[in-house]
Amino acid sequence: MLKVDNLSVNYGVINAVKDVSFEVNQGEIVSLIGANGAGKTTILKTISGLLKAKSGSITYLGKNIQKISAPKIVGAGISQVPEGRHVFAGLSVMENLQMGAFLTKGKQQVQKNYAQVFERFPILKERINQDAATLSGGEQQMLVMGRALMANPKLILLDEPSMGLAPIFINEIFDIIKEINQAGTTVLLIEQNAKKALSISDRAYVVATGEIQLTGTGDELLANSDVQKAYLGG
Amino acid sequence: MQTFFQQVINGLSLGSIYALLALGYTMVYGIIKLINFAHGDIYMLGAFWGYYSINTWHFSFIEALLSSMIVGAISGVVIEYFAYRPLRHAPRITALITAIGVSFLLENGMSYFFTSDTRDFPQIITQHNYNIGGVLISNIQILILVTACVLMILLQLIIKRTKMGKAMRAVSVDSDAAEMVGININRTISFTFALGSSLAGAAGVLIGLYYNSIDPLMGMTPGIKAFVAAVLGGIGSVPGASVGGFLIGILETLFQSIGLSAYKDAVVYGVLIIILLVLPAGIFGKNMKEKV
Amino acid sequence: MKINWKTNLAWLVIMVAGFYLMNTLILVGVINAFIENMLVMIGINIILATGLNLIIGFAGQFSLGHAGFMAIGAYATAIITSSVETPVGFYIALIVGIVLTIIVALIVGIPTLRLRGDYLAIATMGAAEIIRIIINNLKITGGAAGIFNIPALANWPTVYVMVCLTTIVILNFIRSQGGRAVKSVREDEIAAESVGINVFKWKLSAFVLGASTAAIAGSLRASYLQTISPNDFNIMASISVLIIVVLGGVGSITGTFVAAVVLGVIDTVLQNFGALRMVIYALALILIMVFKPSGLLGTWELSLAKIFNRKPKEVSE
Amino acid sequence: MTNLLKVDHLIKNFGGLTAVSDVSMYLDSDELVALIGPNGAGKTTLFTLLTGVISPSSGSIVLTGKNGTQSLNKVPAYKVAQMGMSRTFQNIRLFKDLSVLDNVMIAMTSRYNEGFIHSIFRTLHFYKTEDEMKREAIELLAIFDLTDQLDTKAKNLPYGVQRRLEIVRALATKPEILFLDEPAAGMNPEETAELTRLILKIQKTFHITILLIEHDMSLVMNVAQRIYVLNHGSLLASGSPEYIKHNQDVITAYLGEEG
Amino acid sequence: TTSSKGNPVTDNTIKIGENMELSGAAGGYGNQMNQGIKMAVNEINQVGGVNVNGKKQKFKLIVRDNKTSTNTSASVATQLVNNDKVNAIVGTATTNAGTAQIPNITKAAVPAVSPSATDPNFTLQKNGKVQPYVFRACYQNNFQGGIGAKFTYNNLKARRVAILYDNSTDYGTGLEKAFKDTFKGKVVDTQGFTEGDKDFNAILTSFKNKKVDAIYVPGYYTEVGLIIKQARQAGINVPIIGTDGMADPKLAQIAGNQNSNKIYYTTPFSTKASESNPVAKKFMADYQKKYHTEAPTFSALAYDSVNMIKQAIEDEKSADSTKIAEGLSKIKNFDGVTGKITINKQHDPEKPIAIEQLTNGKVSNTYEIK
Ligand SMILES: Nc1ncnc2c1ncn2[C@@H]1O[C@H](COP(=O)(O)OP(=O)(O)OP(=O)(O)O)[C@@H](O)[C@H]1O
Ligand SMILES: Nc1ncnc2c1ncn2[C@@H]1O[C@H](COP(=O)(O)OP(=O)(O)OP(=O)(O)O)[C@@H](O)[C@H]1O
Ligand SMILES: [Mg+2]
Ligand SMILES: [Mg+2]
Repeated sequence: MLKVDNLSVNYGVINAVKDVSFEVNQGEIVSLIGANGAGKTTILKTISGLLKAKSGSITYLGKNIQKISAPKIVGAGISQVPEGRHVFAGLSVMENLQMGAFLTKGKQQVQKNYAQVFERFPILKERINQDAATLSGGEQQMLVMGRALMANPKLILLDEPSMGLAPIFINEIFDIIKEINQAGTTVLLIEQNAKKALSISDRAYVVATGEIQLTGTGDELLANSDVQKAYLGG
Repeated sequence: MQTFFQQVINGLSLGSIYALLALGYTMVYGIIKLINFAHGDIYMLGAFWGYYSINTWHFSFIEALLSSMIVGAISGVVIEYFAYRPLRHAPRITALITAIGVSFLLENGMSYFFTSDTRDFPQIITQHNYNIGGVLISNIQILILVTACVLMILLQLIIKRTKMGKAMRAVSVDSDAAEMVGININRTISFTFALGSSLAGAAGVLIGLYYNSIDPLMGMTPGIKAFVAAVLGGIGSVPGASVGGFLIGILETLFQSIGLSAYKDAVVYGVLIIILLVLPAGIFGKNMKEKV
Repeated sequence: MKINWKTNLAWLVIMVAGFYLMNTLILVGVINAFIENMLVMIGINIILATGLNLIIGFAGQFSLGHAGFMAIGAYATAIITSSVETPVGFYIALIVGIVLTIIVALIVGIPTLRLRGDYLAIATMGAAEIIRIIINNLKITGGAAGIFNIPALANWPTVYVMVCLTTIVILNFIRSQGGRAVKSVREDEIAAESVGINVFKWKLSAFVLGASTAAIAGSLRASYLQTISPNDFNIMASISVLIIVVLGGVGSITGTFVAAVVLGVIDTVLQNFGALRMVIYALALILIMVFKPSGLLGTWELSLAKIFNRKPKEVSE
Repeated sequence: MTNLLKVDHLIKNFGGLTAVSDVSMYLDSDELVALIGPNGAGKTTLFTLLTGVISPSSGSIVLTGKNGTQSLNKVPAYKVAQMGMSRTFQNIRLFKDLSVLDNVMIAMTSRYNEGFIHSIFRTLHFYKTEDEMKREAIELLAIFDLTDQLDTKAKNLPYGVQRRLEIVRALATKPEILFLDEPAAGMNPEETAELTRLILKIQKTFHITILLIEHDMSLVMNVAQRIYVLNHGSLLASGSPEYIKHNQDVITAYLGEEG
Repeated sequence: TTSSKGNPVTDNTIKIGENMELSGAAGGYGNQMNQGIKMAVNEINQVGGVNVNGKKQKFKLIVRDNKTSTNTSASVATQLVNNDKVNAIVGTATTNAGTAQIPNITKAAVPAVSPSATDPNFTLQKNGKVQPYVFRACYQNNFQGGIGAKFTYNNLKARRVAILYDNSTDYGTGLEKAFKDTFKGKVVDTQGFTEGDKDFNAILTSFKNKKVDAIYVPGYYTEVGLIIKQARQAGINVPIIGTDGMADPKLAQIAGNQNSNKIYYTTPFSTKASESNPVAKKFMADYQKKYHTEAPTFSALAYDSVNMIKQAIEDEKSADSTKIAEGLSKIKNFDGVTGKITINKQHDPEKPIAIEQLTNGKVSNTYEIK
């Protein structure tokens, strides 16, 4: 479904991503794990069109999407949950969700999506008219996730969706990820909580200093002693 | 009493002119937080377009009005493309300086190529006065007043009800996030400029017709006043711009009528400052408190 | 304790040398009255713009009322020196102008500095217009005709010394505790408060300090040009100072110097273009900003200390 | 014995929503206390109340520190900071365009007075104060391994380093109480372990009281001496980590079955 | 430059500097003057130049824009006198820009003739002595304002007058004061406006109840045209009296012909009078031919300024700047477009003044004063 070939991305002179190749197949959950500053977010932003690659190619459903602008990529079915809770500050929770459905066709579909989001994140329903800027950190995280789901994505890019969530909700969020995956959405997941991420992933890649170091199925990597030492906390 | 009502009419019609200009200001500011200094000059371009199209091609009033809206929209979009778009990611104050540069360019370019003479605007609609119980009101005053109100409602509808309006609001609060949900930022901003500038173009023809006098520097003073009106109303807010415009028109009239004409601008600024101290984001502005 | 004797001395030498260079060039006729006039105007603009850069660039407060403070300094000087036509009169006037400006800056700043961004800009612009309109309607200020035949008590050396003094004051302020505090306010007010910075106090300090340099510039201008009128201090006058600040680079005093010189020269050269001058000027302004969005120098600052410190390092390596 | 910080019946309403509802708690000297609770429980709001960024709807906050007993109601944030309470933010708020050294020195502004006249005329006093401040700042930065980044702009630091710098900045005010809001967010287990060591070290070196918000239980359970659990704005439970870990209410509301 | 004072003539051309408001607030008026100046210089050069002691020397015009700004005017003046080495200057249009050039031209001993700086003290030093190098072609305010006041009282028999003056220029404020000082009736209300204002309805409405016999409106045609229009539309039909700033064909265009009734203004340059003044007649015709519009007063004043310099050169038989200054101060009975001009001790031109009356936008009557 998504194929990244020899991707390199620079910030000025800093070479943040070096010659990275990987792929995500239809219906999979694929994880990228790695330390702070490894380049995970950079890869994600390049896929969603927010950053321009220096070299390499990104193919989505057989089409090269590298030259396509970010809004068109959303239109093609790739949604993202960005790092750092990018809510529309100043707009209410409801309006934020409406924006998420900006390209979604059909009133009924949109209504259905609302219902689903509120079912998954009941707290958003409680806060429906609150200014998104005043939500708590975790609430914002949920809102961004809900917003991305409003677009009915074929492929969803998740950048640390569990950040700042209460332990009880972390389990839930991974359940939700599994759920949307089962409902037909392909998932590319970045997580610091590598243990949880790997346990729900079909496959995963380990990113270190801008390069892919290791790859395998979720279970393989969970069992790998290097991975355990470096990313799972011993 | 008659005088009082006459002054109210005077204030409303002056206010409707400020409101008309402030609407365009607030649209553009609302979305890219740019004080578009050149807005007043697009109004001037609209007036000149009306002048030439009526005198040279004998356009009717409606033709002149509509075509000057188009001219305004095109100039707005072109200016945005060349002078502001390259600065999308630059500090806002930089774009403000280019806006000032564009304003200088339009004012002085027009002066240079078409002379800075004052011209009399063709009186394509003859002015009639209606006398209502001793209070005079002219057909053109009514026209401007009605246009300002209709446009305000129309704009509000566009922003609140249409998809483009939704996109405009999204871009205005967070352009990065807007891209992430699939909104084309450039197109949205161009549309906003087109809309705001077409209002300025229309204002040019209406005000040209009303005062019967146009010149290349005509945009400067009302431009600044309209900006003040937009700020007063809460910049970015459509009803705010109108209310701000009317308020300034009425205040100016009030202070002139009680004999403070020499200080009228000073008093208006004084009131502005006081209102801002009470309502730091203007009358209709949302005072965004940061969450920590 | 490390005192930068070397850099301080070097700056002193540069300033004195500049003075003698200027003096010599005037004597040999390279600088005639016309060039001198241009240089003096550039100097006055430097004083104005460094003050505004402190407010906008370092404290992050968007003030559009600089012309108002300049007006107070200018009128104080015009009125006082018209009756006390001596250099002492000029310095008394200068100090009175500064004190008055500080008072007015406090009156303007205490309420309005609570506003943010463009709201502050409009409020300060309004305040400056109020000052101008009052001046325009007073008897003692000569109304719209202004005051002319003001005794010529400031010449280029006065301006030169004042440029040096105000720059030293502002730079030393910026490179001290106060400067850091003021910059923290610009960066993030909430974070600044969280570490004990009295945000309001520091904003006001920067505002008042910047305003008082405007008074000095106004004073020099009145005395050098020998004529002033309310229209010299309108909104466009504030904007032209803003242009210098932004063109040079918001937050760079060196940039302010460069921009003042560049604009001063452009403006004078354009005198040869007759009525086309403003058209060219406008185009130049747009092009410079589009191609150099963060100003000519960005936030880069000329620092002798850095130049001196670099050398020994290179040797040791 | 009086507590270092005593909070009584604190309430904060936002319109119809009660974000903090009747919270009473205390902190003693040299304690390391954690504040946990589900998303939206009111933890961050409680921090902003304690540090004076917003004022409570009702209730009292009293600090009994070096300077005697002081009520913190309606005291502006910068004064609260000067009284000895300093914090970090859930979303990092550094002075992004300033250097690492400046970030720290700014936090010492209220403790050192250079004086306007002294700075303008570069008197001996100015140089002396400046030197002292710099020395102290570098000492602090050394503890956090940041001395080779003195001139780097804060925004160019990696995320984890920014978090550390924010802690140093808070420490530079010489606080009696340090408030940390989710310091481990976005860190991997390895980095969180490093942070855990650091927090314990700070507390030992500076003898300060720390109140910590965190969702990462590996951190909380390792460092906290006491834990307050907030739920829907009010206290659900408080006690030792061991007690909280096994408190059924906390498990249902917050920790979940695996917690 | 230290040895001899002033700028002598070099290479056989007489350099005339133009320090003019070509852009900025007074740009419109400045450009009208620019046209008059150019016409004068062209005419002079077409006949071979100025007769300097039997030798023909051409004028070379150096035009510089001062942006309607005092400091630019000072800079322009220094460039003209020091770099361009002009022998005389025409300019500026406004008093403020004009006073800014005085120190520099005085230092360089180059005379300047301003077509339209009207402040009474413009040509005077602080101690009351005349500025040796400063001249003007227009009336000073006290004279014109006084005449207006007398005319209003004596001819129009107005006893209660309201004043609406341009409060943002020395022109408006000076005339307002002069009128008040001389007017024998009652000034019932005085209100100001700012250059660029377009809406006067509020003030006019407040005049309406005050039972005024006439309104005095010292200002320029741009605003006064609008005042007339709005006054008439508001039903105020009393006479409106103004000054030479409104003596422009544009006035009636802006006000509308049907509104331009009972309008009076003082002017040096009366279209009626021009019938008996051959210089004016020729100027009017040439101007019409060249610019396809009726000549405005500002162009006439500027045209006269250049020709006064020419006269001074011919009288003194030298075009050295100091000589021109001398010559200018001695001008007597010079036949200008704006009348027979004699420069008095204060360097003000003494010339006849007329009052024109507009009816339906056309000059219907001319009152010769004195
Ligand atoms: N805007 C930027 N300018 C310069 N360098 C950047 C920028 N953004 C990121 N970097 C650098 O690029 C590298 C990769 O960063 P990236 O954000 O992709 O890492 P990450 O793997 O997502 O880390 P984290 O787990 O902390 O989110 C880092 O070294 C970072 O410092
Ligand atoms: N200014 C405000 N206006 C309205 N509601 C607010 C405001 N600030 C906070 N809230 C609400 O108060 C509640 C408490 O928020 P707070 O940020 O304190 O939660 P938290 O415990 O820190 O949660 P998290 O762990 O997710 O960061 C939330 O439901 C939030 O939406
Ligand atoms: Mg990342
Ligand atoms: Mg929180």
